[in-house]
Amino acid sequence: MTEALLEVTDLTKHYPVRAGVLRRQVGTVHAVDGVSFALGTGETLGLVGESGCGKSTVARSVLRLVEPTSGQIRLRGEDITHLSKAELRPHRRSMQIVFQDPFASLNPRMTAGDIVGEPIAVHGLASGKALEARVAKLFEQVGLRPDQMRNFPHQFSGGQRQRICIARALALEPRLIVCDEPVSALDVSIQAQVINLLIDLQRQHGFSYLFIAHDLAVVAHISHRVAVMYLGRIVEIADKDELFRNPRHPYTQALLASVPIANPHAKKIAPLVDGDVPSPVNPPSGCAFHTRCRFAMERCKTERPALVDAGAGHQVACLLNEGTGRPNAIP
Amino acid sequence: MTEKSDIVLDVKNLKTVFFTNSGLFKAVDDVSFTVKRGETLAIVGESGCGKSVTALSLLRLVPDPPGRIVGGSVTLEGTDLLTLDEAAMRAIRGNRISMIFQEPMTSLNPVMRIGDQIVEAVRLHRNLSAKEAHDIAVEMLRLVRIPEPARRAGEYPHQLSGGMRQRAMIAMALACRPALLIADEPTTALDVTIQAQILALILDLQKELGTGLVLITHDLGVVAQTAQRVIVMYAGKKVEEASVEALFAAPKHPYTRGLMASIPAVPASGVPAQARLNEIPGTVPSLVRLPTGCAFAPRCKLAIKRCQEEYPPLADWGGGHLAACWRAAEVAEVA
Amino acid sequence: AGPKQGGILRMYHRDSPANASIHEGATYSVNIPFMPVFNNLVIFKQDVAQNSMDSIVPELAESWAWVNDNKTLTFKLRQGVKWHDGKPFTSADVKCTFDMLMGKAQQKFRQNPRKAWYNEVNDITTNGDFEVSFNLKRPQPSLLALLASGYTPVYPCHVSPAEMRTHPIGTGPFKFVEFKANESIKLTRNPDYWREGRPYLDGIEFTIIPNRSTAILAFVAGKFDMTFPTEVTIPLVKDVKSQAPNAICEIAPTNVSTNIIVNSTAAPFDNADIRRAMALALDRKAFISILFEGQGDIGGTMLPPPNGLWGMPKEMLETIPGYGPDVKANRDEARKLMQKAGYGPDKHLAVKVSTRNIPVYRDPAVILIDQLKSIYIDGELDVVETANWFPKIARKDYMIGLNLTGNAVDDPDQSFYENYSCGSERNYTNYCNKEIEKLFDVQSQETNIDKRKKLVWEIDKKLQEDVARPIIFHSRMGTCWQPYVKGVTIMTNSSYNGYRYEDLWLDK
Amino acid sequence: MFAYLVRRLFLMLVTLFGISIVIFFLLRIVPGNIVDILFAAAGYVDPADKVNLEKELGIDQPLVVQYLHWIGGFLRGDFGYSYVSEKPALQEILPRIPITARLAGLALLFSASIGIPLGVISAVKQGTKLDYALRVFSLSGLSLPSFWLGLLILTASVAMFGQMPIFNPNPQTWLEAFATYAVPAAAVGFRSAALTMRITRSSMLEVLRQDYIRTARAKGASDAAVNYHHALKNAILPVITVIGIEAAFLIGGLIVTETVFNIPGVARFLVEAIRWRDYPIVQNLVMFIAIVVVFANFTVDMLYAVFDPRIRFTD
Amino acid sequence: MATIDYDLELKRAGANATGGWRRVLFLARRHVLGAAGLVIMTVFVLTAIFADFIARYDPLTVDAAHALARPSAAHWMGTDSFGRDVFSRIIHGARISLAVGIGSTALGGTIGVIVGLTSGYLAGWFDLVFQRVSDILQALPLLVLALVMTAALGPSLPNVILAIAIPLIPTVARVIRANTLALREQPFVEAAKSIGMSEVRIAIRHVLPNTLAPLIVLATAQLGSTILTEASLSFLGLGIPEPYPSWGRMLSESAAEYVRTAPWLVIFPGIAISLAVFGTNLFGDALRDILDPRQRG
Ligand SMILES: Nc1ncnc2c1ncn2[C@@H]1O[C@H](COP(=O)(O)OP(=O)(O)OP(=O)(O)O)[C@@H](O)[C@H]1O
Ligand SMILES: Nc1ncnc2c1ncn2[C@@H]1O[C@H](COP(=O)(O)OP(=O)(O)OP(=O)(O)O)[C@@H](O)[C@H]1O
Ligand SMILES: [Mg+2]
Ligand SMILES: [Mg+2]
Repeated sequence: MTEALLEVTDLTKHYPVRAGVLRRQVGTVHAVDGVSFALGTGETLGLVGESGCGKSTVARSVLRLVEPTSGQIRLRGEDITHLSKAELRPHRRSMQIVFQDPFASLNPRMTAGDIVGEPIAVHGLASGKALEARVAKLFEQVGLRPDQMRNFPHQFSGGQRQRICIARALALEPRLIVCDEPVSALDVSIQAQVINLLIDLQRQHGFSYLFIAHDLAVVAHISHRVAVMYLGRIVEIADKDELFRNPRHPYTQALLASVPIANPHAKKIAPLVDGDVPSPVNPPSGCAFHTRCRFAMERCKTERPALVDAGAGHQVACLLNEGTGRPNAIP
Repeated sequence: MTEKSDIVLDVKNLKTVFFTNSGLFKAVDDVSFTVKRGETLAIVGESGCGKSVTALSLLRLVPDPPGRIVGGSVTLEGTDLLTLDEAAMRAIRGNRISMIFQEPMTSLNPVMRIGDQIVEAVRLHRNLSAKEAHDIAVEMLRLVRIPEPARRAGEYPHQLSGGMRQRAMIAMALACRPALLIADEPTTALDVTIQAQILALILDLQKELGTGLVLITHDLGVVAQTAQRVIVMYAGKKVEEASVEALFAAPKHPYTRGLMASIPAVPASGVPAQARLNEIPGTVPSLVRLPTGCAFAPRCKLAIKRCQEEYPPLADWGGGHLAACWRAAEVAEVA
Repeated sequence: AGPKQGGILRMYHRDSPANASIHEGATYSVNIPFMPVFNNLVIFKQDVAQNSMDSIVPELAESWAWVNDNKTLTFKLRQGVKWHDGKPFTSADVKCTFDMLMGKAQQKFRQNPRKAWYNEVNDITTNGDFEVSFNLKRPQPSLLALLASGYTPVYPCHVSPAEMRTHPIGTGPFKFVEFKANESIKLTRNPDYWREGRPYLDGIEFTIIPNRSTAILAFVAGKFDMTFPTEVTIPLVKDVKSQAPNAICEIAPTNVSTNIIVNSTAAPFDNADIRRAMALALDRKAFISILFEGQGDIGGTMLPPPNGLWGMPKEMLETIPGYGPDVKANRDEARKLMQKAGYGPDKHLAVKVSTRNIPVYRDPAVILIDQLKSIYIDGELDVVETANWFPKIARKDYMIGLNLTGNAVDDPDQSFYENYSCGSERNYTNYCNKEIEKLFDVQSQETNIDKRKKLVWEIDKKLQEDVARPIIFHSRMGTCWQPYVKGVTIMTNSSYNGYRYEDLWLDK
Repeated sequence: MFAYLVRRLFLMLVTLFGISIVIFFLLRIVPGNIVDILFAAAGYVDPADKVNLEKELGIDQPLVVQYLHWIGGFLRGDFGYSYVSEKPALQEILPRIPITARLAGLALLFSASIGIPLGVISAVKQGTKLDYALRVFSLSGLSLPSFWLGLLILTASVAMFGQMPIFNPNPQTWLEAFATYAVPAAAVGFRSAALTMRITRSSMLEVLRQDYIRTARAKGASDAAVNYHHALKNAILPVITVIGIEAAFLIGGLIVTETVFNIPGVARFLVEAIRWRDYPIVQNLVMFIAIVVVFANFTVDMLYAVFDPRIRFTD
Repeated sequence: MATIDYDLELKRAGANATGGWRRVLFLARRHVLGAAGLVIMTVFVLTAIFADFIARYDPLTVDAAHALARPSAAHWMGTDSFGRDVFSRIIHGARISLAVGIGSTALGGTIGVIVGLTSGYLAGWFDLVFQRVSDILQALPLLVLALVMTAALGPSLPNVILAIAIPLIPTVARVIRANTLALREQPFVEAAKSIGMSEVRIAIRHVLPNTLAPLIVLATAQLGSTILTEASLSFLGLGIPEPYPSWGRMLSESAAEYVRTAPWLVIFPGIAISLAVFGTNLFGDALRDILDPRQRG
């Protein structure tokens, strides 16, 4: 593994739930609860998990778009957790984000060219003709025609909008790009175009990606390593091959088993877990997954499993079989 | 060939257009298909190819203006819906034909209790007392496996989790035991465990009620796991129709072929990291300025001169496998 | 048919008076509703249209006599008269009232606008309960006229001025019932009125309607028996007649003059030439034709004949600069004066014309400004809120102002002393001419009416020539009532004195 | 919920306190005081009398002292005496409040009962002749100066019936009472009905495009059920907001109406009191009005929760 | 199935009107009322600008000889009681009334936008203070405020504009604030942050333009209502003073005396006011429809 570009240690983000005359805090949304991981240069870390488990919060905390409650974020060894907005500004050049919702993250009243050119202008890297040329090049890079620079976001298709977002993220040539579900709303052919683009860019420039997605197949394609989150915590993290071949956490296993296979002769859909995701305001005691886990034991209700090494660079947080998470038999 | 009585829905040459300021928009162009009792028909295709509009056309809910159904027939259990007056159509909507919308999150009225929304659907079509209708609503909620259905019936949509809201939507759609259920991307934006739960639920209920199901989705995995037959749409036209096995075994249209190839491999099968996916080059043409010939021709590796000049007819390539391609026979070999 | 007893007279009121105390006010907004509550010692005969010495009749006094070389005026008082609260009326009440007016009593009026009327009164003495004498410093025959004004009721001794403001007690034909600010004033018949068989009405109700259009509409719709007296403008009289052809409308002079107050202490009007030029520039006919459709009077300080008793004859009037009929010639002369003062077609004089923000003030000011244009004066209207008007005038913070002066009694003593004597509080311009002041006294003591008239004309002419406070015109206003209202007399040379209403009756 | 109420109450007090300061000092900025005006009415100024009178009324004291005196009295329920009528301020203010309240209430009722249904119709029939006609009608409501509309009504009624609905303080019959208030209320209400209609229309247009409306149609619900049951309930919030704001601004509109129809309500009274610089009346009256407005706002917020279950006052 | 006239439908949708004048013409035809409003507004603005050239008489010149003349060839709209030409006064009145309308809307709007934007964007104590202040302004009846202000400052054009503008501030600011609060949470604002933009720049470049649509609608509605407010103030004697001919005063003063005897004194200013208010509102409505993205064909 290469030198770590990004190190996140014990990241926690609690959103207060306020009420009362003095707007006292009466509860807490445990959106992210002690998440740690590292990301090397030229590496892609996939992040998967249920809707609402805190993936986007992690993504935005990394860029300091939300202020973490506690924990530490180091970019190229430098602690950026407590930098002021002004101090942070130069670092913005080296990290960028592709937002979950491409349409909403584009100002509907700006042209695509302006949107992509804006970061360059803000950092004073180019202006006038030079700026235009740079934007045109970016457009070509992401597979858009430069003549589309004059169009407004609503004139683009979903996949094209996603590419505008990517072009904007690339404009500053950042070392780190956080991709928050960049393909979830696309059909497979467009999805393929976007994934390929990301892969190509990484190969060319050595970018690092934190790649968030629902679709495990997509994650499998793009990532080097994969982390699985459940209710604000990483429950399993491993090299991609290791994880898919050898999932340890029951939630990971359920995820993998639930992926519908594009083969009518393969096994039919059968949900492995039942029930809803618990609320992050009142997370269940002990292991948060115990309410839906097929293997839940008495211990799981009280004891919170830590993320422990289970060999082969494989870390898992499960009490099953002395913390290896490996069930005795997969039914 | 199946018995005629088995056919719940028979759509013939459906044409829906949008009159927009950039021109005539043939969102659904001459689409025909049938759905049998208890059968699941999947519709797949590129984003914006007209899947949702097809579904809305069946219910005659295309926003007018700018949209308009301009041709064809939609025969549900022997009646042509397109010729009914509005009152008769209302009697059918929600009763014989129901829909789960693409965005279940925003499709529930935020200021009405869940139970009341189901009760409304029931009482519109069945002459029941409020009490009886309420009992049915609670029963439906139980059926879609919402815990404590009686209490939940008294809650508002925002008090339910996303998954529960979707189930409530399904309960509402099925409350009158429709002959036909249309589900428009019911599971996008859900993670796979929840998706599996919801799909299993719909299929169970379908089996129980013998409902015909039209399932619209991007996820070919879902198609493979749930549908009996599939139609593939491209730029407002049906370009291929086949049984799910036939389609996945040997797609006859290059677009379908491209789609299949774009599917990322199932994770467990151990793809190497950073494997490039296959993609279909080019972009979907604007539905306003469609080329004269085959709409897919500009992106098609197999395209010949004829493709640019003449739209290929939907031909049967054996065993009810329809495809609209001049070179359908060669697709399998070339790719 | 003779007068009928009964009925309530319904009238609208143009605004809400500050309080109910006639002595503390200076507007007929107070006189009209509250005069019926009181009696005077003497009063102008209510059914004679023109007030004059000859029309003065006794009221609370049974008779009067000038004695002591015309320096004492003695009244014999009516006996058996009761205040509305049942207390008997005596000479003490008269003494109290006038002592207070002269500022000599323990109790004080909050405001005492007509204190100057009694400048020549030394003191008041009583002789028993029913005789009272006014002892003067010098003869002043017109004191009697002042005492006959609606502004001079007798107040009870036993009621404080403060109470008189909120709940007036009088001896008059009507008793005060209630006064709801901005809403209504109600009076009811005084059953114990000393004058047998009066009043005819059971009561009077004033509804306060400040919005003139609404009020007139209500009158037309028959909601009221009578409009507020002298409040209907000439165009509105036409309007009323067209909508209610049966209504009776009378247009009469109000003895209110519209005049220009000139600040002669500061530039540019310290220059007599410019003052004269301004006087010459006035086209009085145009004012009257615009504002009164021709129905107004041109005159000096005193209301012109025939309605006025003291106004200059026409021939004399026309010799005063600016009064001549040839407006063009006047203005040519005015322009010459202006050029002499250094102004001309290329150098206009910018002037602020201050006035109150009320149409009767503002409208003539607009015309004035337009007329001044003809003599190189660019006037700019400066409208001043009521609250600031007098302080501003007192500060001399104006160039010229457009002002209205109401004369309660058509008598030179009242007009001259009040408006032109040095040091008078209502002499807003602080015009002070010792010579003329002497003439004021001379005419005041003159008992021969004809001689006095001549003197008065001379004074009036001088005042106009000095451009102290050039009079533009004397206004006329209309009063309308329904045909069944009988016994209404609109006075033609004062709008402050004719509201006892004891002779009014309704023929319904 | 309880905590929310306490918090709201606290903020309401802050607002009222602010208003008391604003109105107090605003009045003092206006040049001239009651004494000047009394002298104007008397046609002269006597400086000595003026000083006496100012002392008598206590307006010669430092402003802060005057303020504390007033607000202290206000809190104890002592509202002082009117400078003009010299009667207790409360006695002057209190009888006028129900008149204006009735007028305002009727006007709002008129506005809502005409504006909302017409707005719904106009939205549903968007782009049709009916929509155009309704919008032109509603705009005519917005474009007529209210005094002009009032005068028109009065003139027309005199011309046509030889009668006019002038305020009757002691209406004998129920009908008379209704006529006394209904006509002026309609004159004010027309304008705000127009506004209500436009807001309803625009809000309905938003809602009618929502997915859940399509859902309702898909259930087979009738047009009326869709428009009124599903759409209006969702579209009503901005309408309530506007009606709430209108309620506050109504006092202003009523000044003109009370003047034209000669209704002795608080609005015209307030204007007169300002004109007279009758501080005790103006200050206390503005405070009463402010309390009403603040409570109206509060009611609107509470209505939000009634109409929209998503709003729960836990903050 | 009813036959469909494709060409007609497309024409209705504006298919062949994609750019430039054709698009404008198409929009004008689709929003007939709005176009009418725009035309009215334009006519009034031009009238105000070129009043000196259009008016046939000096609006202030008194002419005793021709007072209360009926409309005629010499005086198109007759003369008033001072003999002033009503047509010329209305033409010049456009200047005053539009100055009041546009001036107070612009003033109130600008301050409102700045305050609303700052308040919504900064939140915190500024927002808290602003909210209380706007509560206070809202609880003080608008006309009372205007009344006190004109009484305090004296009735003059700038003062009337100021008096009408002040109550406008909280209204505008509230709308902008509410919009800003919603926009602040929009991903595109976060996107702007992520590229290292300063807060002020984000507020101006990203938030402000997106509040423009409601602002325009609000502003056009207010523009009309300020003209009416001025008329009401005039009615209460607190509007623009003589001799400047504001429509409101022309109407309110003549309304009392001349409705019957010289109706032209009432009709023409009344029509001018109504048309102006009508025009701005119609235009505002149409703008709302055009700017609503979901309304686009
Ligand atoms: N600003 C906020 N205030 C309060 N709670 C928040 C806020 N933002 C997010 N949350 C909560 O934090 C939790 C995590 O949210 P997050 O957006 O990170 O989820 P996610 O994993 O990205 O979900 P999805 O897959 O739906 O995008 C959720 O329960 C969410 O409701
Ligand atoms: N209200 C409308 N006005 C104009 N065009 C519309 C409207 N609704 C849909 N369309 C157009 O009709 C075409 C078909 O849309 P439809 O919603 O059926 O696509 P879809 O196949 O469901 O796509 P997706 O997978 O993204 O949901 C699209 O190109 C769309 O732009
Ligand atoms: Mg997310
Ligand atoms: Mg769709």
